[in-house]
Amino acid sequence: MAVSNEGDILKMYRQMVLIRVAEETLLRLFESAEMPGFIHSYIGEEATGVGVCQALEVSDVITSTHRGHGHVIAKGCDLNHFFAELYGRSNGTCKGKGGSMHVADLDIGVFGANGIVGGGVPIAAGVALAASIRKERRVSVAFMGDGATDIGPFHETLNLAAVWNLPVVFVVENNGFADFIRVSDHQKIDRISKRADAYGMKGVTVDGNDVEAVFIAATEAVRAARRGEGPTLLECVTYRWRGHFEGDPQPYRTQDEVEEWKLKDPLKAAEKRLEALGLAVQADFDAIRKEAIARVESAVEFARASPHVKPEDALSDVYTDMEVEGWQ
Amino acid sequence: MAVSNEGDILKMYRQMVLIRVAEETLLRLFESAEMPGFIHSYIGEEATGVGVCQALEVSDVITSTHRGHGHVIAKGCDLNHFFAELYGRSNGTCKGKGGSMHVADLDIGVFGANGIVGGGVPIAAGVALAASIRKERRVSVAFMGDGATDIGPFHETLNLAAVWNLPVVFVVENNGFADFIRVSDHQKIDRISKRADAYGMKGVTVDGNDVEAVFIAATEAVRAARRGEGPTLLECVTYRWRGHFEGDPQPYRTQDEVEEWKLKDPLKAAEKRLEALGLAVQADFDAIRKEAIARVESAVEFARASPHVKPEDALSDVYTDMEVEGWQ
Amino acid sequence: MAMRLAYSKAVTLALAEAMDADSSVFCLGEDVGYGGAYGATQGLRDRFGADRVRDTPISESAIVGFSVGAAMSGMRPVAEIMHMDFIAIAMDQVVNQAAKMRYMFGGKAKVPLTIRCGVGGYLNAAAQHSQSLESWFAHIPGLKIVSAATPADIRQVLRDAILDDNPVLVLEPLGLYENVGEVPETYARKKIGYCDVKRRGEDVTLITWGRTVTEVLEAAETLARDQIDCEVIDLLSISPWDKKTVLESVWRTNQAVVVHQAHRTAGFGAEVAATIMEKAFKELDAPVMRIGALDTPIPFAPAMERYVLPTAERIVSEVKKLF
Amino acid sequence: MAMRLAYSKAVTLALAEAMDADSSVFCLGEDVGYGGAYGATQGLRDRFGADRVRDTPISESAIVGFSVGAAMSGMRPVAEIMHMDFIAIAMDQVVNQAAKMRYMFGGKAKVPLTIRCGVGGYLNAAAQHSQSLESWFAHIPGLKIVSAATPADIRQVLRDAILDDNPVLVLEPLGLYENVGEVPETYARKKIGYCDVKRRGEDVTLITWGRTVTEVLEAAETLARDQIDCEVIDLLSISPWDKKTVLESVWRTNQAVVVHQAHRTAGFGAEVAATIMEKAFKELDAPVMRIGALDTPIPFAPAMERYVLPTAERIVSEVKKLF
Ligand SMILES: Cc1ncc(C[n+]2csc(CCOP(=O)(O)OP(=O)(O)O)c2C)c(N)n1
Ligand SMILES: Cc1ncc(C[n+]2csc(CCOP(=O)(O)OP(=O)(O)O)c2C)c(N)n1
Ligand SMILES: [Mg+2]
Ligand SMILES: [Mg+2]
Repeated sequence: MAVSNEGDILKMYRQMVLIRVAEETLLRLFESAEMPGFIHSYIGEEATGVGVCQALEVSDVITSTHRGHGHVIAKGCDLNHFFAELYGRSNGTCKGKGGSMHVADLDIGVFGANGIVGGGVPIAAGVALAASIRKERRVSVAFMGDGATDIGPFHETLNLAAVWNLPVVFVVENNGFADFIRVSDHQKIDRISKRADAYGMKGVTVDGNDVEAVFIAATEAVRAARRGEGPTLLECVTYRWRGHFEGDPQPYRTQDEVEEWKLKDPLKAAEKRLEALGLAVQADFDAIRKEAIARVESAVEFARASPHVKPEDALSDVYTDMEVEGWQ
Repeated sequence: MAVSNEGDILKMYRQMVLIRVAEETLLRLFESAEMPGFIHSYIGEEATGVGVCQALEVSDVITSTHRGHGHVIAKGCDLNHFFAELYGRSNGTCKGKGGSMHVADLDIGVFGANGIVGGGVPIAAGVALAASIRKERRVSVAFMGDGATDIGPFHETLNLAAVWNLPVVFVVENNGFADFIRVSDHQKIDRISKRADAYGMKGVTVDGNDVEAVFIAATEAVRAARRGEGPTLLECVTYRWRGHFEGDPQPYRTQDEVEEWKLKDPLKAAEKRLEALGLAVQADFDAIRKEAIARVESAVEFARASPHVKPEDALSDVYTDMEVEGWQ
Repeated sequence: MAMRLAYSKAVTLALAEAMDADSSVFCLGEDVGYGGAYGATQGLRDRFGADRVRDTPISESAIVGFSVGAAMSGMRPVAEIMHMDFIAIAMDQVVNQAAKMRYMFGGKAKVPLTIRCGVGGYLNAAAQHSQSLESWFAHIPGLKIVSAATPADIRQVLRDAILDDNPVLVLEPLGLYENVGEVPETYARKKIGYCDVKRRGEDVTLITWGRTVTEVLEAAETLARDQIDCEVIDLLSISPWDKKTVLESVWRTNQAVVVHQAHRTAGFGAEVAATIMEKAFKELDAPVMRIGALDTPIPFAPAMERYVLPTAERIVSEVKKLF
Repeated sequence: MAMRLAYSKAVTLALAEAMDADSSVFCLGEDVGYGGAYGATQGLRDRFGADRVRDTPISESAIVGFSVGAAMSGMRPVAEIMHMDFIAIAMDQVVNQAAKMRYMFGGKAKVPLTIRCGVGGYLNAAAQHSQSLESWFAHIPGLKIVSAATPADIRQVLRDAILDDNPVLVLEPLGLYENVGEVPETYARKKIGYCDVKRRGEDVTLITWGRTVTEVLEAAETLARDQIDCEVIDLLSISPWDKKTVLESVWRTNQAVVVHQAHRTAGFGAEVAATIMEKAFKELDAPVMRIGALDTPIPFAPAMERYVLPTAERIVSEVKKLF
């Protein structure tokens, strides 16, 4: 496989750092109870979201999951409004109505994080169906976890997307667990990409911590989709560093296991590669991190200073053409 | 593979003839509007239901489909009460509450025909789960059509049955069509049994018009299940002679195609085999058919003479412990 | 010049008109390319091509889910669910996705999706092919629901649904597909939420929708012979519903009966009855009567099914209890 | 000797007792082996083994479907659906299979299945993790539904559900899992269908269930200070529900308010209100009031969520309108 454009690696590294810093910041804010709701951390999986989104154009579409921060940022969601949404403020991407599990920005092709496991999978295929009918060059990507590949709508979607030869890429982030359950306890196959065979679809597995490998595989899948060669199932093998949700006591694994995976930190791997390619040195990494911290801090400031929602704001946006009645 | 016990072939032939005659009779009755509801004919597919059920013990369980007459008769359902059910009479297997799409007889392991495509698939697996927990030797079989392998619950069930290593056999009757849609238009794979790989399950395809082949494959799958080796996906390739339902105008295929398949009539094939084995001659076949006609006619008589339901019978059997209110 | 059409052909007409008028409209579902199990999409594939009239595998969740994605991309999908019972497979996509997308995304998404469902009994098709589940969806903010009992009305509400920028369920009573009636030559859009007063009357207001409209009208004729003068309102739109017209009628007649084919308990009739009693408590001479299917699964045998489901005869005898 | 237990631990207690008493009882669901997302099954796998406390993949349809098959084979499965919103994936198995099996098969099947669902909002978990969908199931013959707001009550209704020979949904309000309360040492079976009068009063009957029980009781205390003496009935069982106790109360107080966390429109409150008006039309001084969540998806931001869902404060101000 051809090596990606080397400039891409640096760009992707930047993105990964931004996501890492955003997530670290979020954890702190969440712990200090500044942020309501549930948080599912993306830390450790950055290479997948970034490698895939780097292969996309702005007009391409992604659907995301409950663990969606990384995807959304990688696709280009504005950080200020992203944080404002997590704070539940009225200038959040969803006016505070969605929160962490529903961040969306249709203008840049983020057709939403989704709180239902597998929920976004048919939706991404539907976007591809629209592109196919209208003969547009748009490709869509459905992000999903390993756990989502066990749910019925996954199956219906992949089958039909294959039958209709749609321009969609199904990206499985195999992070080792579905909630508390190890992949080996929720399915009996060694490679999730094998499931592609059941649909007459191409299936590929890559190291999900190697951003370049993800990018190359995603680029190939996206190109195939755009060329009218139909969907691909792309499995990215990675690992979830944090608990399933913040607060998860994690009785199902040892700290040793986590530490082992931390050695495969996708950011560190990218740093090594950049150094080897002579594209950057430690000082650059420090600067990039600093820059990310500054961006995130400023986004947090933006969010904190953002207007609070009014209770009655809840009444709008249910329908395009009707308001809902409030309390009398 | 070992040849089946030769006596089995004769027995299975008898069963197939019985089903064929029952179905032919039903069509006449339905056409003359003597029978209410919908009828999905099993003609042409007899070898599958018979071959599979012959591999089962009475205490084994099947779940069936909207096209369930053949399965149910093959599993040993009493013909009288079967016909009475299709007539909607109070001594039908379901007291007239179920009809063609819901014939059931729990005592002989018929956990029901099912009007929802794929509806019986998880239920059969649940029966196997019970057997597994209680360490019983019971095996269950889920019959389904090719179309059912596209629906979400199929996927969830096969995955979980494999993970739990349950004693269940998933029998796919690939009869060429899901409603009006050809298999090649509703999935992109050449063998449905390939789907087994997606679950780490054994998958087998046999000629579904060869009752002996079906029997042998089913016996193997049932034995494996009973030995604790887990589930099998068994695809039986056959063909639906009649329309999807009685009254279907069948714009989706030519009569030529149907005639071609009729040359592969599972009954004729069994006759050839029996003759070759020296187990029977035409006179025997005639006698068997005559006997089947007599049995079916007597069952129809039984049904016709059966007590009509009372409207208020509708109120019972909703709950085990409560009656439902009728009109005041 | 009106045309005389079967109900199923009025559906076809509406779909063809909508597809002619707007290239973003397309149909998908099981067998729709071959005309549909009940003939409601006959000829459409020949006319509009396989791209816009799509046969699907048996995958209700994908049918609705793909439609949601396509709708969010600016298409106007018309998905068919052959029998409403099968929507059980697609509930997540209908309720958690289609209905909530716009809201969850802060008003930035539009989901102009139409879901046509064959609905209800009297087919001797038993418990899994006979349900009327409108109350489930009426409970879910973000969805609209319409139904119609005549060829003219289904043409109207279906086209309105397709033009609507929100997800709309269109309920087509399976038992009416072959009924023939007049359909006006032209269509004029109306905003979903209107009802139709099918009969003027002074003594009691009968409110209904879908399959029972014909039963109620027949009952009203019978009751007229007994000097009971019924006003019959076909809601046409169940969510939202035209409370104003209904209340004005009840304020005048002082009696109301709501009739539907769905089960009585927790049916949408409870919502209608509760609302009327809230807004016309003083005007009512008697509690609002609710008539629906008995609370049993729909049985197969015709004699039992006819007992469980409301019929014109039953409606007559129930309404008479008010007088 | 009563024990003090958190609500989630009362669930665990009930499950452990049921599993001790009957070897055919077993639990399955996502994470239940590891104690469940909300800790309601902690310790059960250690005690009863992985055969009877089973972690599943994310496959709600299989969870319920396998349970139906196991129940028909004489087991008593207790399936967990983490948030009731996810039951959307399993609707076919709940509604078309579990609920109808017995009936379709002429009374020959028994489906002693319990489905535990975490339910409702106040968690800032937004539109897909906060729904209260009991009215869907109350509309389906063949199902029973219970809910409880205190540790003692959930122990009671859950054990009753497991002993019941029919499919029963047990709704456990997610917002109450950490509430602590007394639980009696012993359990005595009651047949599902009973309610509990949580507070005696003369002026108005407040009927509620699930998460809003605590809100209504708090509201009743506040109203008492204003000389409004509320009777508070916790339905406990939604299907069937104890009409007799409710009606006797309303015949006495002549006013009724039904409160639930589910959306107001087509919520089960409509059924309760319609029934009361049918049976206590003359006794009522005012129409039955219904208080439920506003008809919007549940928003994320706490200020909006608190506005949409009924709170004690809101109940107080609404009830006062009757006086
Ligand atoms: C239909 C459905 N069932 C259950 C849940 C609860 N849930 C949220 S995330 C999750 C695990 C998802 O696992 P996976 O798909 O591997 O994604 P990951 O969390 O590992 O990123 C579960 C079970 C849900 N949101 N939706
Ligand atoms: C969930 C669901 N969707 C649609 C239907 C309508 N339907 C009944 S049979 C059938 C086709 C089934 O095809 P297949 O599984 O191949 O079985 P066959 O009829 O060929 O035996 C369809 C679509 C249904 N009963 N259930
Ligand atoms: Mg995972
Ligand atoms: Mg088929």
